Amino acid sequence: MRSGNPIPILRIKDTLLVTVEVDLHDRLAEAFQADMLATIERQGAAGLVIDISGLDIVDSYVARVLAETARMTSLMGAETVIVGMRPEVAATLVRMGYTMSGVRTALDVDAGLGLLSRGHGSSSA
Amino acid sequence: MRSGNPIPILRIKDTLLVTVEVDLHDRLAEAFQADMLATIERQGAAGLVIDISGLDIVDSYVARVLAETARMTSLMGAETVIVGMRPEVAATLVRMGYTMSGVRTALDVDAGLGLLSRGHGSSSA
Amino acid sequence: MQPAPRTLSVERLPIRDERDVVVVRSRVRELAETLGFDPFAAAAVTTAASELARNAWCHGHGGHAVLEQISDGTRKGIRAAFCDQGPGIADMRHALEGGSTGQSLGLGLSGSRRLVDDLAIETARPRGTAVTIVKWARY
Amino acid sequence: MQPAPRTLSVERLPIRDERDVVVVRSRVRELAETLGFDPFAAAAVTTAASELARNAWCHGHGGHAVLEQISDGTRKGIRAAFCDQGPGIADMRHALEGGSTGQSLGLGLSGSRRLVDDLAIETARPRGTAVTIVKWARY
Ligand SMILES: Nc1ncnc2c1ncn2[C@@H]1O[C@H](COP(=O)(O)OP(=O)(O)O)[C@@H](O)[C@H]1O
Ligand SMILES: Nc1ncnc2c1ncn2[C@@H]1O[C@H](COP(=O)(O)OP(=O)(O)O)[C@@H](O)[C@H]1O
Repeated sequence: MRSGNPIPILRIKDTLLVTVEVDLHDRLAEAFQADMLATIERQGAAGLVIDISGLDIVDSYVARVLAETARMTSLMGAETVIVGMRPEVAATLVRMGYTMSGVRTALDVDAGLGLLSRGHGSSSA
Repeated sequence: MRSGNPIPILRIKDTLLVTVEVDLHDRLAEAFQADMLATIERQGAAGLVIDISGLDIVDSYVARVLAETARMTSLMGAETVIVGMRPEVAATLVRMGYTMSGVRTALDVDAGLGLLSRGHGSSSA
Repeated sequence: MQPAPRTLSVERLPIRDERDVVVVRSRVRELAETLGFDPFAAAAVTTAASELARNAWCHGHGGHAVLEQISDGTRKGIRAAFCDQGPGIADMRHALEGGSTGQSLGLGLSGSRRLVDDLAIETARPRGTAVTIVKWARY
Repeated sequence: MQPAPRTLSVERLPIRDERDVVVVRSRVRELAETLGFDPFAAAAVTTAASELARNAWCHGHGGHAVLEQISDGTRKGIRAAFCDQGPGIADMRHALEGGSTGQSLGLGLSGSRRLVDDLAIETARPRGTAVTIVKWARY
């Protein structure tokens, strides 16, 4: 399962930090999702911060993978925060009609970690 | 990107305050929206208060721009509160069938800043 | 049948770009104030004018507005027509029920109808649309 | 009627697998940067290209993209066509209104249309779909 996902997953206390920088094509996105879930289970992480500040576009496929990942980790009992979405990416998604409903967001990694440490375990809508 | 937006953006602690007073025509509204998003990213603002008490009408185009801006900032991890909508503007929007769904509102700037300081980082609607 | 209202003033404004839309709505607001509309009625007619002027610009490729002060003997009001030489409205029922062919909400026509006392559409495919609204000063 | 825009450059890229989708969107982004698109317009056209290239791959069983730099005399822009030999789009209106035949959101076509200045679909059942978008550099 680890093979196929070149995106490193770091651990900071009980939270995992993932920085997405490569252009996610479909199969990679799936491998990445599976790897994050497996790592959460193995390491007993309470939260996941996904930093997407390196992505210059997020299309509906990648947006769906991100939102689904958040819902999946939430079912497992770990909360996900998506951080660092660029202005033009946010504008594009909203203009397309996409809302990422129920996904927690924060400006950057620090804010995301802060959000998780203040309130773990809130369920996504 | 800054060019084209004559509407000043002030900073109060970690919140941006924007007072819309000019009659927003379409291109101006877009420049204004882009500028707010870029400023949030650049300044790492956690919240945005848009004061529309100076607008004597808000038509469906401007209402859409405001609601979309709120959704965009939310994806970026910053929350937007729209404050100061005049009674006749609220009445007109409701009569038209418009529901600014998912948009947080407050009576005035103080109430908006209060709302933001009590609960940062809420999930996108 | 009521007798046709009398026209007290009439003016014609171009709608060629988005700035003209702003000019039209400012002028409608001035007329509403001149005629003593309360703030709610003034906001209603100004907002409807803004929607219809924008439609003439963006769906109708531009045109003009005819703004009138009218009286029926007991009340005064505004009649405003928004005319363009565009493609006409293909599916009138869909459009009036809040449907949209564009990226927006489709509240322009259906919403405007709820804001005024009368709204009439004449559309002639393939050429041109005229939407006329009437709003009376209340009380 | 506006005159047809002039083509400044044209290139053809295959869309046979998901990696090709990535190549197409990188190339569209490069073109947008070359033409001086602002970051919002660049993200919009690149995202639309990504959606449509993916559709050609996964709904249309693969095909190709034709990317052009165009000019209408005053502005420059990108025209991109995504062509496949797949089954065609059965219910065009449903697809354009955000419907999906798959497990996904159905935002590809409807969302793309909101991101660009023009989107046109030619579909010939039982064979093939071509979706063409145009996006102009702003200002
Ligand atoms: N002046 C016009 N000329 C041609 N079509 C029009 C005109 N006004 C409205 N329409 C059509 O009617 C639809 C509904 O209009 P409207 O309710 O104002 O919503 P919107 O403009 O938000 O789409 C539009 O999408 C358009 O197809
Ligand atoms: N190139 C294509 N060939 C055949 N069908 C297509 C093509 N593109 C889109 N479609 C059809 O249109 C529907 C809507 O497409 P889209 O809006 O991109 O949503 P999604 O791909 O998420 O289902 C698809 O579910 C599919 O049935």
